[in-house]
Amino acid sequence: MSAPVTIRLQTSDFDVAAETAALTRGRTDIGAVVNFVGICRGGEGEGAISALTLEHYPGMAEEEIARHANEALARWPLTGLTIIHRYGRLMPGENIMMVLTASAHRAAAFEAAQFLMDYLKTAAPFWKSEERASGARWVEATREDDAAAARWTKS
Amino acid sequence: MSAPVTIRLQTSDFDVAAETAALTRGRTDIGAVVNFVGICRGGEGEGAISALTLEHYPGMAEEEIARHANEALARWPLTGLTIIHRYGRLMPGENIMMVLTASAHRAAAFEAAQFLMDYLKTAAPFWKSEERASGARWVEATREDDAAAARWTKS
Amino acid sequence: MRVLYFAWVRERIGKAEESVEPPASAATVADLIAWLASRGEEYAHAFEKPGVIRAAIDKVHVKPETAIRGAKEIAFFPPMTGG
Amino acid sequence: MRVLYFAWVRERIGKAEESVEPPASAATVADLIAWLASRGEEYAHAFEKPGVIRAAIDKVHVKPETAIRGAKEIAFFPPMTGG
Repeated sequence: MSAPVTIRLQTSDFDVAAETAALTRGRTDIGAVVNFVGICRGGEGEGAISALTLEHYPGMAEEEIARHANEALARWPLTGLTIIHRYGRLMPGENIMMVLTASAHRAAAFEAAQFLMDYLKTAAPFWKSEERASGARWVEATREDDAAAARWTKS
Repeated sequence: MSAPVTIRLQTSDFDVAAETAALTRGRTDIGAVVNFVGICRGGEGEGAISALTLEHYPGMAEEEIARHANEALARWPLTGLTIIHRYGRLMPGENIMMVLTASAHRAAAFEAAQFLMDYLKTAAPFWKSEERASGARWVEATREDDAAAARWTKS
Repeated sequence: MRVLYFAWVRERIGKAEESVEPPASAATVADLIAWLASRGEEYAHAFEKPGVIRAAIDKVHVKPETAIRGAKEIAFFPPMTGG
Repeated sequence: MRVLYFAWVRERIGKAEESVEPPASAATVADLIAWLASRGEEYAHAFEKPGVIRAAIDKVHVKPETAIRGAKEIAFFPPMTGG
Protein backbone atom coordinates (compact mmCIF):
# COMPACT_ATOMS: atom_id res chain seq x y z
CA MET A 1 0.00 0.00 0.00
CA SER A 2 0.99 3.61 -0.41
CA ALA A 3 2.77 5.68 2.22
CA PRO A 4 1.16 9.13 2.04
CA VAL A 5 3.31 12.13 2.97
CA THR A 6 1.66 15.36 4.07
CA ILE A 7 3.67 18.52 4.74
CA ARG A 8 2.02 21.80 5.65
CA LEU A 9 3.38 25.15 6.79
CA GLN A 10 0.63 27.34 8.18
CA THR A 11 -0.15 30.11 10.66
CA SER A 12 -3.21 28.33 12.07
CA ASP A 13 -3.26 25.56 14.66
CA PHE A 14 -3.55 21.87 13.70
CA ASP A 15 -5.73 18.99 14.85
CA VAL A 16 -3.65 15.94 15.74
CA ALA A 17 -6.72 13.68 15.95
CA ALA A 18 -7.86 14.66 12.44
CA GLU A 19 -4.34 14.17 11.04
CA THR A 20 -4.07 10.76 12.73
CA ALA A 21 -7.46 9.73 11.35
CA ALA A 22 -6.41 10.83 7.85
CA LEU A 23 -3.26 8.68 8.08
CA THR A 24 -4.92 5.54 9.47
CA ARG A 25 -8.48 5.56 8.09
CA GLY A 26 -9.43 2.42 6.19
CA ARG A 27 -6.06 0.73 6.76
CA THR A 28 -5.35 -2.38 8.80
CA ASP A 29 -1.60 -2.57 8.13
CA ILE A 30 -0.69 0.04 10.75
CA GLY A 31 0.32 -1.20 14.18
CA ALA A 32 2.03 1.89 15.58
CA VAL A 33 1.45 5.63 15.38
CA VAL A 34 3.88 8.06 17.00
CA ASN A 35 3.04 11.73 17.35
CA PHE A 36 5.27 14.54 18.54
CA VAL A 37 3.88 17.98 19.31
CA GLY A 38 6.19 20.90 20.06
CA ILE A 39 4.60 23.52 22.31
CA CYS A 40 5.59 27.13 23.06
CA ARG A 41 6.91 27.28 26.63
CA GLY A 42 6.42 30.33 28.81
CA GLY A 43 8.84 30.10 31.70
CA GLU A 44 8.39 32.10 34.88
CA GLY A 45 9.52 35.28 36.59
CA GLU A 46 11.59 37.99 34.90
CA GLY A 47 12.74 35.68 32.13
CA ALA A 48 9.21 34.62 31.20
CA ILE A 49 8.47 34.47 27.48
CA SER A 50 5.43 36.47 26.46
CA ALA A 51 5.40 35.36 22.80
CA LEU A 52 7.38 33.43 20.20
CA THR A 53 7.70 34.48 16.56
CA LEU A 54 8.61 31.89 13.97
CA GLU A 55 10.16 33.05 10.71
CA HIS A 56 10.77 30.66 7.83
CA TYR A 57 12.14 30.64 4.29
CA PRO A 58 9.05 30.04 2.16
CA GLY A 59 9.65 27.52 -0.56
CA MET A 60 12.93 26.23 0.85
CA ALA A 61 11.27 25.08 4.09
CA GLU A 62 8.74 22.94 2.21
CA GLU A 63 11.39 21.51 -0.15
CA GLU A 64 13.83 20.77 2.67
CA ILE A 65 11.20 19.06 4.81
CA ALA A 66 10.01 17.03 1.81
CA ARG A 67 13.57 15.83 1.16
CA HIS A 68 13.88 14.66 4.76
CA ALA A 69 10.43 13.07 4.73
CA ASN A 70 11.52 11.06 1.69
CA GLU A 71 14.73 10.10 3.47
CA ALA A 72 12.66 8.84 6.43
CA LEU A 73 10.50 6.77 4.04
CA ALA A 74 13.65 5.28 2.53
CA ARG A 75 15.20 4.45 5.92
CA TRP A 76 12.17 3.04 7.74
CA PRO A 77 9.18 0.94 6.61
CA LEU A 78 6.62 3.66 7.24
CA THR A 79 3.00 3.51 6.11
CA GLY A 80 2.79 7.30 6.09
CA LEU A 81 3.90 10.51 7.77
CA THR A 82 2.60 14.01 8.37
CA ILE A 83 4.57 17.13 9.30
CA ILE A 84 2.88 20.43 10.12
CA HIS A 85 4.90 23.47 11.16
CA ARG A 86 3.36 26.79 12.12
CA TYR A 87 4.95 30.19 11.56
CA GLY A 88 4.10 33.68 12.80
CA ARG A 89 3.53 34.84 16.37
CA LEU A 90 2.52 32.27 19.01
CA MET A 91 1.66 32.54 22.70
CA PRO A 92 2.98 30.24 25.47
CA GLY A 93 0.96 27.03 25.55
CA GLU A 94 0.23 27.13 21.80
CA ASN A 95 1.27 24.31 19.48
CA ILE A 96 4.33 25.07 17.31
CA MET A 97 4.57 21.96 15.16
CA MET A 98 3.85 18.27 14.93
CA VAL A 99 5.30 15.13 13.40
CA LEU A 100 3.18 12.03 12.93
CA THR A 101 4.63 8.70 11.79
CA ALA A 102 2.83 5.41 11.17
CA SER A 103 4.26 1.94 10.65
CA ALA A 104 3.50 -1.73 11.17
CA HIS A 105 5.89 -1.74 14.13
CA ARG A 106 6.78 0.75 16.83
CA ALA A 107 10.57 0.94 16.40
CA ALA A 108 10.25 2.38 12.88
CA ALA A 109 7.59 4.89 13.94
CA PHE A 110 9.60 6.09 16.97
CA GLU A 111 12.92 6.30 15.14
CA ALA A 112 11.51 8.11 12.11
CA ALA A 113 9.75 10.64 14.35
CA GLN A 114 12.99 11.32 16.24
CA PHE A 115 14.98 11.58 13.01
CA LEU A 116 12.52 14.12 11.60
CA MET A 117 12.49 16.13 14.85
CA ASP A 118 16.28 16.24 15.06
CA TYR A 119 16.35 17.39 11.46
CA LEU A 120 13.68 20.08 11.96
CA LYS A 121 15.53 21.41 15.02
CA THR A 122 18.82 21.88 13.21
CA ALA A 123 18.49 22.14 9.45
CA ALA A 124 14.99 23.19 8.41
CA PRO A 125 15.02 26.94 7.58
CA PHE A 126 13.06 28.23 10.57
CA TRP A 127 14.13 30.79 13.15
CA LYS A 128 12.58 31.62 16.50
CA SER A 129 12.51 34.96 18.27
CA GLU A 130 11.40 35.05 21.91
CA GLU A 131 9.73 38.11 23.43
CA ARG A 132 10.47 38.89 27.08
CA ALA A 133 10.00 41.93 29.29
CA SER A 134 13.62 42.77 28.39
CA GLY A 135 12.91 42.65 24.66
CA ALA A 136 13.00 40.21 21.75
CA ARG A 137 15.90 37.84 21.26
CA TRP A 138 16.66 35.27 18.54
CA VAL A 139 16.95 31.73 19.90
CA GLU A 140 20.42 30.27 19.44
CA ALA A 141 21.02 26.78 18.10
CA THR A 142 22.05 24.31 20.80
CA ARG A 143 24.89 21.81 20.82
CA GLU A 144 22.49 19.17 22.15
CA ASP A 145 20.35 19.55 19.04
CA ASP A 146 23.39 19.35 16.77
CA ALA A 147 24.57 16.21 18.57
CA ALA A 148 21.09 14.67 18.32
CA ALA A 149 21.00 15.35 14.58
CA ALA A 150 24.51 13.95 14.08
CA ARG A 151 23.54 10.51 15.38
CA TRP A 152 21.57 9.78 12.18
CA THR A 153 24.62 10.23 9.95
CA LYS A 154 26.70 7.65 11.83
CA SER A 155 26.36 4.25 10.19
CA MET B 1 4.74 21.92 39.32
CA SER B 2 3.22 18.48 39.70
CA ALA B 3 3.66 15.61 37.23
CA PRO B 4 0.26 13.92 37.02
CA VAL B 5 0.19 10.21 36.24
CA THR B 6 -2.95 8.63 34.78
CA ILE B 7 -3.24 4.89 34.25
CA ARG B 8 -6.42 3.28 32.99
CA LEU B 9 -7.31 -0.25 31.87
CA GLN B 10 -10.60 -0.33 30.03
CA THR B 11 -12.59 -2.13 27.36
CA SER B 12 -13.68 1.11 25.65
CA ASP B 13 -11.65 3.19 23.21
CA PHE B 14 -9.75 6.30 24.28
CA ASP B 15 -9.50 9.86 23.00
CA VAL B 16 -5.90 10.94 22.51
CA ALA B 17 -6.86 14.59 22.03
CA ALA B 18 -8.80 14.69 25.30
CA GLU B 19 -5.94 12.97 27.16
CA THR B 20 -3.43 15.40 25.68
CA ALA B 21 -5.59 18.36 26.66
CA ALA B 22 -5.90 17.02 30.21
CA LEU B 23 -2.10 16.74 30.48
CA THR B 24 -1.26 20.15 29.03
CA ARG B 25 -4.20 22.42 29.95
CA GLY B 26 -3.24 25.55 31.87
CA ARG B 27 0.47 24.78 31.78
CA THR B 28 3.21 26.71 30.01
CA ASP B 29 6.14 24.57 31.16
CA ILE B 30 5.58 21.81 28.58
CA GLY B 31 7.58 22.02 25.36
CA ALA B 32 7.17 18.46 24.05
CA VAL B 33 4.39 15.89 24.00
CA VAL B 34 4.97 12.41 22.60
CA ASN B 35 2.11 10.03 21.98
CA PHE B 36 2.27 6.39 20.96
CA VAL B 37 -0.85 4.52 19.87
CA GLY B 38 -0.77 0.75 19.29
CA ILE B 39 -3.33 -0.41 16.75
CA CYS B 40 -4.68 -3.88 15.96
CA ARG B 41 -3.29 -4.97 12.59
CA GLY B 42 -5.27 -7.17 10.24
CA GLY B 43 -2.88 -8.58 7.69
CA GLU B 44 -4.06 -10.02 4.39
CA GLY B 45 -4.94 -13.28 2.70
CA GLU B 46 -5.20 -16.61 4.51
CA GLY B 47 -3.23 -15.39 7.52
CA ALA B 48 -5.45 -12.33 8.02
CA ILE B 49 -6.41 -11.60 11.62
CA SER B 50 -10.15 -11.24 12.15
CA ALA B 51 -9.96 -10.20 15.82
CA LEU B 52 -7.57 -9.79 18.74
CA THR B 53 -8.44 -10.66 22.32
CA LEU B 54 -6.45 -9.06 25.12
CA GLU B 55 -6.39 -10.78 28.49
CA HIS B 56 -4.82 -9.15 31.54
CA TYR B 57 -4.20 -9.85 35.21
CA PRO B 58 -6.50 -7.38 36.98
CA GLY B 59 -4.83 -5.65 39.88
CA MET B 60 -1.32 -6.72 38.94
CA ALA B 61 -1.46 -4.94 35.56
CA GLU B 62 -2.35 -1.61 37.19
CA GLU B 63 0.27 -2.01 39.93
CA GLU B 64 3.00 -3.05 37.52
CA ILE B 65 2.28 -0.20 35.12
CA ALA B 66 2.23 2.28 38.02
CA ARG B 67 5.65 1.05 39.18
CA HIS B 68 7.09 1.62 35.72
CA ALA B 69 5.36 4.99 35.37
CA ASN B 70 7.07 6.03 38.61
CA GLU B 71 10.39 4.73 37.32
CA ALA B 72 9.93 6.85 34.18
CA LEU B 73 9.22 9.91 36.37
CA ALA B 74 12.39 9.22 38.33
CA ARG B 75 14.55 8.77 35.20
CA TRP B 76 13.29 11.65 33.06
CA PRO B 77 12.14 15.20 33.90
CA LEU B 78 8.54 14.62 32.82
CA THR B 79 5.69 17.02 33.48
CA GLY B 80 3.18 14.16 33.33
CA LEU B 81 2.28 10.89 31.65
CA THR B 82 -0.82 8.92 30.72
CA ILE B 83 -1.09 5.21 29.91
CA ILE B 84 -4.34 3.63 28.72
CA HIS B 85 -4.51 -0.06 27.81
CA ARG B 86 -7.62 -1.76 26.51
CA TYR B 87 -8.57 -5.37 27.12
CA GLY B 88 -11.20 -7.65 25.63
CA ARG B 89 -11.91 -8.36 21.97
CA LEU B 90 -10.78 -5.84 19.34
CA MET B 91 -11.11 -5.68 15.56
CA PRO B 92 -8.32 -4.80 13.08
CA GLY B 93 -7.88 -1.04 12.91
CA GLU B 94 -9.00 -0.51 16.51
CA ASN B 95 -6.77 1.16 19.07
CA ILE B 96 -5.14 -1.22 21.57
CA MET B 97 -3.30 1.14 23.88
CA MET B 98 -1.62 4.51 24.20
CA VAL B 99 1.25 6.13 26.04
CA LEU B 100 1.44 9.91 26.37
CA THR B 101 4.48 11.68 27.83
CA ALA B 102 5.04 15.40 28.37
CA SER B 103 8.23 17.26 29.23
CA ALA B 104 9.98 20.60 28.78
CA HIS B 105 12.23 18.98 26.14
CA ARG B 106 11.75 16.37 23.47
CA ALA B 107 14.50 13.90 24.38
CA ALA B 108 12.89 13.13 27.76
CA ALA B 109 9.42 12.74 26.26
CA PHE B 110 10.64 10.43 23.46
CA GLU B 111 12.84 8.29 25.70
CA ALA B 112 10.24 7.88 28.43
CA ALA B 113 7.59 6.87 25.88
CA GLN B 114 9.92 4.26 24.38
CA PHE B 115 10.90 2.97 27.83
CA LEU B 116 7.24 2.56 28.79
CA MET B 117 6.39 0.85 25.49
CA ASP B 118 9.30 -1.58 25.76
CA TYR B 119 8.17 -2.36 29.28
CA LEU B 120 4.51 -2.85 28.31
CA LYS B 121 5.51 -5.17 25.46
CA THR B 122 7.55 -7.48 27.65
CA ALA B 123 6.63 -7.31 31.33
CA ALA B 124 3.14 -5.94 31.85
CA PRO B 125 0.73 -8.85 32.50
CA PHE B 126 -1.21 -8.78 29.22
CA TRP B 127 -1.60 -11.56 26.69
CA LYS B 128 -2.89 -11.40 23.13
CA SER B 129 -4.78 -14.06 21.24
CA GLU B 130 -5.23 -13.63 17.47
CA GLU B 131 -8.21 -15.06 15.62
CA ARG B 132 -7.65 -16.27 12.07
CA ALA B 133 -9.61 -18.47 9.67
CA SER B 134 -7.42 -21.30 11.00
CA GLY B 135 -8.40 -20.64 14.62
CA ALA B 136 -7.19 -18.66 17.61
CA ARG B 137 -3.52 -18.55 18.57
CA TRP B 138 -1.71 -16.87 21.46
CA VAL B 139 0.88 -14.34 20.33
CA GLU B 140 4.41 -15.33 21.30
CA ALA B 141 6.84 -12.90 22.86
CA THR B 142 9.54 -11.71 20.43
CA ARG B 143 13.29 -11.49 20.88
CA GLU B 144 13.23 -8.01 19.38
CA ASP B 145 10.93 -6.86 22.17
CA ASP B 146 13.13 -8.47 24.84
CA ALA B 147 16.22 -6.82 23.34
CA ALA B 148 14.43 -3.46 23.21
CA ALA B 149 13.47 -3.77 26.88
CA ALA B 150 16.99 -4.82 27.89
CA ARG B 151 18.54 -1.56 26.65
CA TRP B 152 17.01 0.33 29.59
CA THR B 153 18.80 -1.79 32.21
CA LYS B 154 22.25 -1.14 30.75
CA SER B 155 23.90 1.74 32.55
CA MET C 1 -3.19 -20.81 48.61
CA ARG C 2 -4.97 -19.19 45.69
CA VAL C 3 -3.53 -20.04 42.27
CA LEU C 4 -4.38 -18.09 39.10
CA TYR C 5 -3.80 -19.09 35.48
CA PHE C 6 -3.71 -16.82 32.44
CA ALA C 7 -3.72 -17.16 28.64
CA TRP C 8 -2.80 -20.62 27.35
CA VAL C 9 -1.92 -21.87 30.85
CA ARG C 10 -5.54 -21.14 31.81
CA GLU C 11 -6.86 -22.71 28.61
CA ARG C 12 -4.86 -25.91 29.04
CA ILE C 13 -5.80 -26.35 32.70
CA GLY C 14 -9.37 -25.42 31.96
CA LYS C 15 -9.86 -22.99 34.82
CA ALA C 16 -8.82 -19.45 35.69
CA GLU C 17 -8.20 -20.05 39.40
CA GLU C 18 -8.40 -22.53 42.22
CA SER C 19 -7.32 -23.09 45.82
CA VAL C 20 -4.55 -25.62 46.36
CA GLU C 21 -2.76 -27.10 49.38
CA PRO C 22 0.72 -28.01 48.15
CA PRO C 23 2.85 -30.28 50.36
CA ALA C 24 5.39 -28.67 52.69
CA SER C 25 8.15 -30.01 50.42
CA ALA C 26 7.07 -27.53 47.71
CA ALA C 27 9.28 -24.68 48.89
CA THR C 28 9.83 -22.68 45.69
CA VAL C 29 7.91 -21.55 42.65
CA ALA C 30 9.65 -24.31 40.64
CA ASP C 31 8.65 -26.90 43.25
CA LEU C 32 5.04 -25.72 43.06
CA ILE C 33 5.08 -25.98 39.26
CA ALA C 34 6.41 -29.55 39.48
CA TRP C 35 3.73 -30.48 42.02
CA LEU C 36 0.96 -28.87 39.94
CA ALA C 37 2.22 -30.66 36.80
CA SER C 38 1.73 -33.99 38.63
CA ARG C 39 -1.96 -33.34 39.29
CA GLY C 40 -3.29 -34.54 35.95
CA GLU C 41 -2.94 -34.53 32.21
CA GLU C 42 -4.22 -30.97 31.75
CA TYR C 43 -1.70 -29.68 34.30
CA ALA C 44 1.12 -31.75 32.77
CA HIS C 45 0.25 -30.17 29.39
CA ALA C 46 0.14 -26.63 30.80
CA PHE C 47 3.49 -27.01 32.55
CA GLU C 48 5.25 -29.26 30.00
CA LYS C 49 7.91 -26.59 29.45
CA PRO C 50 8.44 -25.11 32.92
CA GLY C 51 11.16 -22.82 31.53
CA VAL C 52 8.66 -20.70 29.59
CA ILE C 53 6.19 -20.30 32.47
CA ARG C 54 6.30 -16.95 34.29
CA ALA C 55 5.05 -16.55 37.84
CA ALA C 56 3.91 -13.75 40.14
CA ILE C 57 3.45 -13.92 43.91
CA ASP C 58 0.92 -11.47 45.27
CA LYS C 59 1.04 -9.56 41.96
CA VAL C 60 4.84 -9.18 41.75
CA HIS C 61 6.97 -11.03 39.17
CA VAL C 62 9.10 -13.75 40.80
CA LYS C 63 11.73 -16.26 39.68
CA PRO C 64 11.51 -20.09 39.80
CA GLU C 65 13.81 -20.17 42.83
CA THR C 66 11.67 -17.72 44.85
CA ALA C 67 10.22 -19.21 48.06
CA ILE C 68 6.44 -19.45 48.14
CA ARG C 69 6.09 -19.41 51.95
CA GLY C 70 3.55 -16.78 53.00
CA ALA C 71 2.16 -16.29 49.49
CA LYS C 72 -1.58 -15.64 49.32
CA GLU C 73 -1.90 -15.62 45.54
CA ILE C 74 0.39 -17.20 42.98
CA ALA C 75 -0.21 -16.68 39.27
CA PHE C 76 1.21 -18.65 36.34
CA PHE C 77 1.24 -17.39 32.76
CA PRO C 78 3.16 -17.38 29.47
CA PRO C 79 5.58 -14.56 28.54
CA MET C 80 3.69 -11.28 28.42
CA THR C 81 2.69 -9.72 25.10
CA GLY C 82 1.02 -6.42 25.96
CA GLY C 83 1.38 -3.05 24.31
CA MET D 1 21.36 38.05 -8.39
CA ARG D 2 18.62 38.01 -5.76
CA VAL D 3 19.84 37.94 -2.17
CA LEU D 4 17.57 37.07 0.79
CA TYR D 5 18.20 37.66 4.47
CA PHE D 6 16.47 35.97 7.42
CA ALA D 7 16.19 36.40 11.22
CA TRP D 8 18.88 38.64 12.72
CA VAL D 9 20.76 38.91 9.42
CA ARG D 10 17.61 40.50 7.99
CA GLU D 11 17.17 42.73 11.06
CA ARG D 12 20.75 43.99 11.01
CA ILE D 13 20.75 44.73 7.29
CA GLY D 14 17.31 46.27 7.52
CA LYS D 15 15.81 44.50 4.52
CA ALA D 16 14.54 41.05 3.64
CA GLU D 17 15.84 40.94 0.08
CA GLU D 18 17.57 42.89 -2.64
CA SER D 19 19.20 42.52 -6.03
CA VAL D 20 22.99 42.79 -6.12
CA GLU D 21 25.68 42.72 -8.80
CA PRO D 22 28.78 41.32 -7.11
CA PRO D 23 32.12 41.70 -8.93
CA ALA D 24 33.39 38.75 -10.97
CA SER D 25 36.06 38.21 -8.32
CA ALA D 26 33.36 37.05 -5.89
CA ALA D 27 33.46 33.40 -6.90
CA THR D 28 32.29 31.61 -3.74
CA VAL D 29 29.70 32.06 -1.01
CA ALA D 30 32.50 33.23 1.33
CA ASP D 31 33.64 35.77 -1.29
CA LEU D 32 30.09 37.08 -1.62
CA ILE D 33 29.80 37.44 2.18
CA ALA D 34 33.06 39.40 2.27
CA TRP D 35 31.88 41.66 -0.53
CA LEU D 36 28.45 42.22 1.09
CA ALA D 37 30.15 43.01 4.43
CA SER D 38 32.05 45.83 2.70
CA ARG D 39 28.87 47.55 1.54
CA GLY D 40 28.17 49.48 4.76
CA GLU D 41 27.94 49.45 8.51
CA GLU D 42 24.71 47.45 8.63
CA TYR D 43 26.21 44.76 6.37
CA ALA D 44 29.45 44.70 8.34
CA HIS D 45 27.39 44.16 11.50
CA ALA D 46 25.29 41.36 9.95
CA PHE D 47 28.36 39.52 8.65
CA GLU D 48 30.78 40.33 11.48
CA LYS D 49 31.12 36.61 12.26
CA PRO D 50 31.06 34.96 8.83
CA GLY D 51 31.58 31.54 10.46
CA VAL D 52 28.10 31.51 11.98
CA ILE D 53 26.30 32.58 8.80
CA ARG D 54 24.56 29.81 6.86
CA ALA D 55 23.77 30.10 3.18
CA ALA D 56 21.47 28.50 0.63
CA ILE D 57 21.69 28.74 -3.15
CA ASP D 58 18.39 28.32 -4.96
CA LYS D 59 16.90 26.88 -1.73
CA VAL D 60 19.58 24.26 -1.05
CA HIS D 61 22.05 24.51 1.86
CA VAL D 62 25.58 25.26 0.64
CA LYS D 63 29.04 25.68 2.19
CA PRO D 64 31.23 28.82 2.20
CA GLU D 65 33.45 27.34 -0.51
CA THR D 66 30.54 26.64 -2.88
CA ALA D 67 30.73 28.54 -6.18
CA ILE D 68 27.96 31.07 -6.74
CA ARG D 69 28.14 31.06 -10.54
CA GLY D 70 24.68 30.55 -12.03
CA ALA D 71 22.85 31.17 -8.76
CA LYS D 72 19.52 32.95 -9.10
CA GLU D 73 18.80 33.31 -5.39
CA ILE D 74 21.22 33.25 -2.48
CA ALA D 75 19.95 33.37 1.10
CA PHE D 76 21.90 34.19 4.26
CA PHE D 77 20.69 33.35 7.74
CA PRO D 78 21.77 32.30 11.26
CA PRO D 79 21.80 28.63 12.36
CA MET D 80 18.27 27.21 12.11
CA THR D 81 16.11 26.76 15.19
CA GLY D 82 12.88 25.16 14.01
CA GLY D 83 10.86 22.36 15.57
